[in-house]
Amino acid sequence: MDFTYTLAIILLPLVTFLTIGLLDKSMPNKLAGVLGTASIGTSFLLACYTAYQYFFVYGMVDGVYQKIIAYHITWLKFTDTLHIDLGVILDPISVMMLLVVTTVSLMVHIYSNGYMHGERGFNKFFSFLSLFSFSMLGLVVATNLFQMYIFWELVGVSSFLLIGYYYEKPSAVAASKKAFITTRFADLGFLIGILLLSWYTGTFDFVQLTQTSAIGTLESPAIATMGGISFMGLSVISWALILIFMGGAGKSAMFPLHIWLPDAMEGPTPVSALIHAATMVVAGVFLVARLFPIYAIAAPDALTVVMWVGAFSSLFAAIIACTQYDIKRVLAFSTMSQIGYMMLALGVSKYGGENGLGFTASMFHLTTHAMFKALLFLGAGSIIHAVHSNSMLDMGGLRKYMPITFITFGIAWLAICGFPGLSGFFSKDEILVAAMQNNTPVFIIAVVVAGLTAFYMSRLFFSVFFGKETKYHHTPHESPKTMTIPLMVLAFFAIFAGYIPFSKFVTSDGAAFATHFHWNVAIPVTLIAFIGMGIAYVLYFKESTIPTKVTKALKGVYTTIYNKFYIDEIYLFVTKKILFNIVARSIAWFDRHVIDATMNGFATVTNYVSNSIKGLQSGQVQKYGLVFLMGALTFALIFIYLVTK
Amino acid sequence: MNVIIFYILAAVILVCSVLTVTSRKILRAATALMFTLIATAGLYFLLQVNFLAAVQLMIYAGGIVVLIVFSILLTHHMEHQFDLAEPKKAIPAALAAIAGTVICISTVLQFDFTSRLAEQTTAPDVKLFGRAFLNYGEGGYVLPFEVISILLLAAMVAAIMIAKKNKQ
Amino acid sequence: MNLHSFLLMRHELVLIAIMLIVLIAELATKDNRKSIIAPLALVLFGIHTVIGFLPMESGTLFGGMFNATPINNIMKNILNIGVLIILFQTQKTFDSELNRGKVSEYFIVLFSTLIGMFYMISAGDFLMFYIGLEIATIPLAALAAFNRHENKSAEAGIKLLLSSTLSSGILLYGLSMLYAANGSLFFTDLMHGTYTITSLHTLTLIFFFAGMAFKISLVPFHLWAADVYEGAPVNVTSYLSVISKGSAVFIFTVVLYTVFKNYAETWQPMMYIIAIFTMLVGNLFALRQNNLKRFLAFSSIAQAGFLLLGIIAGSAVGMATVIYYVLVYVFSNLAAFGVVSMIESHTGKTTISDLNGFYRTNPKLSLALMLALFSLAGIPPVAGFFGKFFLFTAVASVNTTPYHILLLIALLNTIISLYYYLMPVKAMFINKNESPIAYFKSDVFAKIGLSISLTGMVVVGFVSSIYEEILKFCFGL
Amino acid sequence: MDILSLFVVVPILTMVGILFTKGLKGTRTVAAVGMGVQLVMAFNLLYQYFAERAKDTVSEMLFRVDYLWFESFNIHYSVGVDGIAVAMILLTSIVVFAGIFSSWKTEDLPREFFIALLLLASGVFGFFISIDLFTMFLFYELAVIPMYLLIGLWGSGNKEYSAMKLTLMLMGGSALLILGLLGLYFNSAPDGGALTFNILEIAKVSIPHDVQMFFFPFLFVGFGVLGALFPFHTWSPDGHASAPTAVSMLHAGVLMKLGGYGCFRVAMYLLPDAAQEMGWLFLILTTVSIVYGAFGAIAQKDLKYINAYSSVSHCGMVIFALLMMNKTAMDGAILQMISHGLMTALFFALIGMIYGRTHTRNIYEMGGLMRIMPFISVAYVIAGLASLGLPGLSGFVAEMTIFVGSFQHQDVFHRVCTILACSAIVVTAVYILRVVGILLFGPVRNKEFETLPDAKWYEKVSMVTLIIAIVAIGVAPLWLSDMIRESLTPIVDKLTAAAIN
Amino acid sequence: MIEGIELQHILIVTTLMFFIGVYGFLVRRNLITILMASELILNSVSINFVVFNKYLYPDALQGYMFAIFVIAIAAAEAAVAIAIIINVYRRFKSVNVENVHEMKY
Repeated sequence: MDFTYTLAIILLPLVTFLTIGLLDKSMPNKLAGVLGTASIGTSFLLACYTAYQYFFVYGMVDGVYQKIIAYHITWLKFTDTLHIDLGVILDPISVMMLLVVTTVSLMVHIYSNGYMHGERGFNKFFSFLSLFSFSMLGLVVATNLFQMYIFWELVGVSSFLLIGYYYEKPSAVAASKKAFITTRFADLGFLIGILLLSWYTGTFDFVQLTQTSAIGTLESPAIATMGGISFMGLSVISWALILIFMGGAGKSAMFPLHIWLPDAMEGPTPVSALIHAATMVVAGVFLVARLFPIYAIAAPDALTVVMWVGAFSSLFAAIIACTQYDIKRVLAFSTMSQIGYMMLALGVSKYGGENGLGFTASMFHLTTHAMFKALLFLGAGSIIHAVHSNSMLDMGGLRKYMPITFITFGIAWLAICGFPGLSGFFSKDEILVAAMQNNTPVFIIAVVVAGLTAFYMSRLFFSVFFGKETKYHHTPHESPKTMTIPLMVLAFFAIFAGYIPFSKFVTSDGAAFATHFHWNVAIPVTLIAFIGMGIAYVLYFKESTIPTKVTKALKGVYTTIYNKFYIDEIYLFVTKKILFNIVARSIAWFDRHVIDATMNGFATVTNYVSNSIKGLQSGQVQKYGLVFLMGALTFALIFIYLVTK
Repeated sequence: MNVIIFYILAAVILVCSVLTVTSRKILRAATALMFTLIATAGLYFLLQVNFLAAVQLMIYAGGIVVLIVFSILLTHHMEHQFDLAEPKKAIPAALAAIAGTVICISTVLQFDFTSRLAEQTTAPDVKLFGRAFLNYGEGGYVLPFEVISILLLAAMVAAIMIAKKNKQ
Repeated sequence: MNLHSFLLMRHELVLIAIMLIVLIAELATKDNRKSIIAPLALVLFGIHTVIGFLPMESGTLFGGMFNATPINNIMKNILNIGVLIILFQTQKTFDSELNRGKVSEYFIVLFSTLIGMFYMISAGDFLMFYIGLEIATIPLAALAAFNRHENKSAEAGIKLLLSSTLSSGILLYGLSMLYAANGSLFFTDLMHGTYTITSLHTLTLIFFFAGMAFKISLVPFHLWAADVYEGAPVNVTSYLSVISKGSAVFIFTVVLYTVFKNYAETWQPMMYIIAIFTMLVGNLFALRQNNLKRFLAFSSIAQAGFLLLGIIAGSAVGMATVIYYVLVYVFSNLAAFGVVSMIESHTGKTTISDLNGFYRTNPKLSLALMLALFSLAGIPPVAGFFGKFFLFTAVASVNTTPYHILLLIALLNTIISLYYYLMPVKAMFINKNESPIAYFKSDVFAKIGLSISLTGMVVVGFVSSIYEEILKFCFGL
Repeated sequence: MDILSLFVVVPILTMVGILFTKGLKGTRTVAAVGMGVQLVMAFNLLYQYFAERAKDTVSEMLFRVDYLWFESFNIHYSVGVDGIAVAMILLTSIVVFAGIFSSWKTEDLPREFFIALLLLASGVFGFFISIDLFTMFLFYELAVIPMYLLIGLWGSGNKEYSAMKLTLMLMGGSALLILGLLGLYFNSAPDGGALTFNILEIAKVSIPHDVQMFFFPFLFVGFGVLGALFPFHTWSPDGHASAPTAVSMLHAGVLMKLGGYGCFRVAMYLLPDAAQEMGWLFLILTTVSIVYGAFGAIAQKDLKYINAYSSVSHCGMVIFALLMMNKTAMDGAILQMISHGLMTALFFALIGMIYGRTHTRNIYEMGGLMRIMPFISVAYVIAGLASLGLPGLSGFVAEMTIFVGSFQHQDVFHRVCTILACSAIVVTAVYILRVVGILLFGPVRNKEFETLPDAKWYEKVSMVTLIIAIVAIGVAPLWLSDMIRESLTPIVDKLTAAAIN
Repeated sequence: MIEGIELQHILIVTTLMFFIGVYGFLVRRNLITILMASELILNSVSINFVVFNKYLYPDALQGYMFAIFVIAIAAAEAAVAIAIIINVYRRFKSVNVENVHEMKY
């Protein structure tokens, strides 16, 4: 089967980007919107077709989903073995991601037609969206580490451009900068990881790297070698993978590289939905999943790191989310928390068969999360569109004004809380099962997070749609069709995505296995979620003074949490005070006043000497004669009497 | 006899030389110079190079000293007494001169002249000089003789050029 | 004596003839017709220059006192070209009231010094050498004092004369000892004589060296140069700094390479030290000058230091590079002096700061001066680059560490020199000036002179056969 | 006239043509036409080169032409190009072409300006086509010296000081070079035979070890000064800051590349043993250079200073990669030269345009330019992104090749240095985004700027030319990379052989 | 050759004379006296030549000739020198060498 056509999925957005980007203002807004949407729509259809072809027709050989290289060219050669190829790999996770990305992207495109209507940079926005779609699609189909790195950077820059979309707003500029630099820093780790890995293995290629033998070991001998070399207590392969994970952690906003994500909410809401909720931020998860065989088989230490980082981030973000008032920030922390969940799931997973439940769960949750979180964001966008504010304090009782938004948002809320029957319920359940089977502390954290998630999401939901009656300047109204249709579509997915038998398609080793529903996990966790929702109901469903009281009672703790544990401030201190003020300034000073001064010093010394010997040329001819004589005599003295032959 | 004459001449040369460079009256210095030059001519006579002695007397003692005296007359009041050389200037100069003397004399004395002393044949007479001046072959000096005339011409013209006043 | 001998001496003889013709012309013309003398001298000298290039055999005359060799001939031709350029530049000088009465004297004295140099170059013994040297010096002092109405000119004259007296005294003392030690003053005898080198020999070498170093203005024997260059009329300065120095460098090299061949172990280290000091002192003083002539004086001192790099190599290549550099230097320095003299004769301005904004009013002259300075600094595409590079090649050819260090010092000195060579360029092109030197129309002779210099500066570099031709006749230790 | 010499002749003819023009209009037209022809020729050369290589021509240098010049010194006018030289020529043609358009409005002494600019260009072209060290050096100097007038006369700010400093430091470098070159020359025939300046000939002999050790630092530092090797880079910030736009472009874009080019083509190729032995020392310097330059750029306020320090960092990376002495890293180094040449030229062109409008280069006095002059701003963002190594633009290709190549080094020390060097990508992002954030984004800080015009057509030509080149390399680097890699074979082979000894 | 007088003795005399001349040259203020000192220098040298010729190489005339030419040149030099000195006197109204230093540094 020739899968070359999959190239079109990726290239269509690129062409769109170039077309809209280059024509820019000479293209009518409407046309740009339609073009963008149409192109991603086509991509979406192609992705669906691909998925069908892959999962149901050609992908499975001998009961195992194959990795199919649909297309590849050598883009840049480093050495005979090391070269960057650009290509399309089709395997369960990439096909799954193709679907997720195109779906969400399409929804966001449609939504944006309404949301961004009348904006000055409407065309620019669409071209950037296309750029992002292109980059993200390129990332997920990457055949090798370096291609991934390339598109990794490209999604980074798209994210930068889109966060900074309102470039005249200083906070947006700052946020975009922060996002880019933080992820860039993480990418440094990624890059070094790649270098380290490739130095030993001599390849970037995923297929070669992750090739496993029948008995579940890696075929690459170099990786075994790397496992044998120890550096500071960890094997080199672990180091390499931890470094690579650092890149993933940066993109996926894992602690402590998460600081950019809340600020990234400065971007237009559709962007938040697409990039900072559904797709780009899960790239880290995808990266770990992509290299999962190595993590699981050769570098369990690295995988443990992944697990703990995931678990901690998940808890950390959930706690912060409980205190935030900005609707998008709550969602942002929620995203971080959920991605932590996915990481955690990967971390507790093993390779192969049912042991790979965590892997499957993680991918499953990735998919469902993409749907309901995109929905949440788009819903939030719809709300913001109506209220012209991001603050939950400015909202309340919106259910009356915006019924569609209310219902779809409600579905998403239930999905994320793990309400039985909705998508989140199933994916979360699998994660919890995987955690329980492998690591009890992590399982406990996961359960707590589940409860917290239910709490803060309910807090959000109640205070926006119920709660106090707020006086609005303009009566909020439901958003236009272009915005509500995507909401409805996504709501559909949020409900039913959970019913996909994921373990049939996406598994750690490509072989399908059956999952069982674990009531012993599902029931208690669901109960905990209900408790969370219940508390939120009590506190926020109606106007209540309890939250204020609680806040007052726990003042110190609350402030700390509200300020996100002051992580931002620590970063600010390190970057502004230390790196900028101390390091950079002193280097600049050193350069001017030491190195440059030394160079100028040569000139100064020359001038000084020139000035101090001017007396030699006194104008007195007799002195000249004296010097003459002395010169001759000195040479006579030297060469007759001092230099012995 | 010769020895005594030599030492007298040497004494005159040295004393008058010193006077030439130290005398505070310029005419006195010129006179001392003249005596030095004459004593030199005497030395040449002693060495039996009569032609040279004659040249020395004519050109040096006769020509140059007269020239110098003329110029003195043109530029000086006779009574004018020079100040003594200030030590700042004299001491380094004296030291340099002494050093030079020491170096040169010691170098000269180190050299083995004795083995090179030649048998004396005839003393060079005017005829010999005359032949040499007009000979253009081996051992002839017609070329420098002619060339020096260019110098003299040039010197003359040069002196005129500097001294000459504009016509108008 | 026969016709053949005359042909061998044709440079000198023709020049003497020209001298006489000028003298006769002076006597034969009326006062109001005197203005033809300068062009006459120029034309005659032009003919002389052309004659110089006619093929010539080599030979020895007057019992070895006069050598006519191809390399001597080349050197004389080089000097001829230089003098020709100077004559072009000189024409304008005689328009002024002050100088009109002294035209023929000027040329007679000038030509006589050139004759002196020629005899010095061709000298086969130290007597001719010394006479030539003195002819080339004493009348020059008079030329330096040519501007009777200027204190500086008189001062220059007396300084040159007195300094040269002391120097030739010391030189003579050395020569007398040389005679004592070796029994002859003929170069060939001295070269082939067998003797062990005693301290007296060394003394003669050092005194000879000092005497020549004076002529070439090497540190510490250079102090007269700047004052004289500054005070003398500009054309005399260019003559002094180019022709006089060039001829002295040549004969210095020849004598060192022949007569003092066996003393190389002494004079090479000596030259090593002197070269370093010369470059350094010349440069350090040049840095601080504002007067253009004085500036060029110090620059030419430093240039002399660079020339030593070629001599010190002690090889045919060394000698060839020295002569080649002299040729380059003739064109470059004369171009620089040419512009300076035009500026001085038209405006009376002589300092670098007067040049501010000069390019805006006189672009062509500025460019010429810039190229000349670039050539002196050794910057392509003008010939100075080739000249300097070859000198460096010569010194590097010794290929031992001390010589590499010497080369390095020389190279660092080129940086200092570049700094000050750029100063006039900066003044002309970059500095702003409310009232720059106004545009003036230079006389046609000066223009021709300048064009010859500039053409030479370009051609000498790129046409490799010039260097190869010189090298063919050079010799090493 | 052979295909290579034309690269020197055409600029000279253009200069002659300019002599016959009057006024800015004629001058710039002639210059633009001349350099347009040059650009076409460069592409033709590229085409010819590939055609020749396709014919399996294996000689190291193609299109060889050789005339004996100074017989006794065995100096030849000898030209020839390999893939690297072709690439550099291409780069130069593009930058010069863009530079001409950037100086479209040189009102003051336009003829002189363009002549000096073209002189510089012909020097650079000559340098890249030369095989003979003497001619190479001649062209090198020829390229450096017009800088003095270009900066001093048409520059801004403390231009006299900067021009002098730049000239003297660069000439200082070339002074060291002369020693090195002569050292090479006089050891070019250790077994007797004719001494030679020909690079290919010298490469064939093995120069004694101690000789190599003595001369290598001179050659390397000599070229390194022009390549902004720490700590000899200080001419660069001042020089760039004071230079007029086109000169900054050419200087940073092309002239500084002469340094890097010389480092490997002469110093390392001809003295491989010394390169291997002393490489570590310079490696430390360049590693410092990379990080130091980047940090230095963060603290600057002046746009040109920022770019100058960034150049120090980027050019440091060039030499850094060269010192890794394997094919990939060196390939990266050359790609980096090209990439840096293009993007820094673009940067300087843009800075020139911005400065020409706002009359300030202090980033804190500007802001929100994106709204006022979107074309320029977008171009600036592209240049910035190229600079911080965004895939799809040339910087990424170069940097990644360097990092991967450098990391291939067997020695741990070298790999540690590589990791340190990698960290520059973060710092680069910081200073680029800082500028973009302050300068282009945010509200318009100065109300007077509201009415400033966007790019004119000639400015667009300049920008678009460069951007196309940057994108072309960024998107399709393989042909270039392969061309360079192939040509590196003899050099790397020699270095490898030296490493084994 | 002077019977009973060694060459070295004469040389000591001439060398002393030479350096007396040099001393005078370096110390005296009056230009004319400086000129005189320089005559001493030249004179001592020409004695040297004569003596060497006489004592060591009597077969040829080189030394004598050199001495003659030295004398001639000294005369020419003196002539030019005096012309210049007179000129200096006119310009500076003095023949004190220390006043003649308009140009320096």
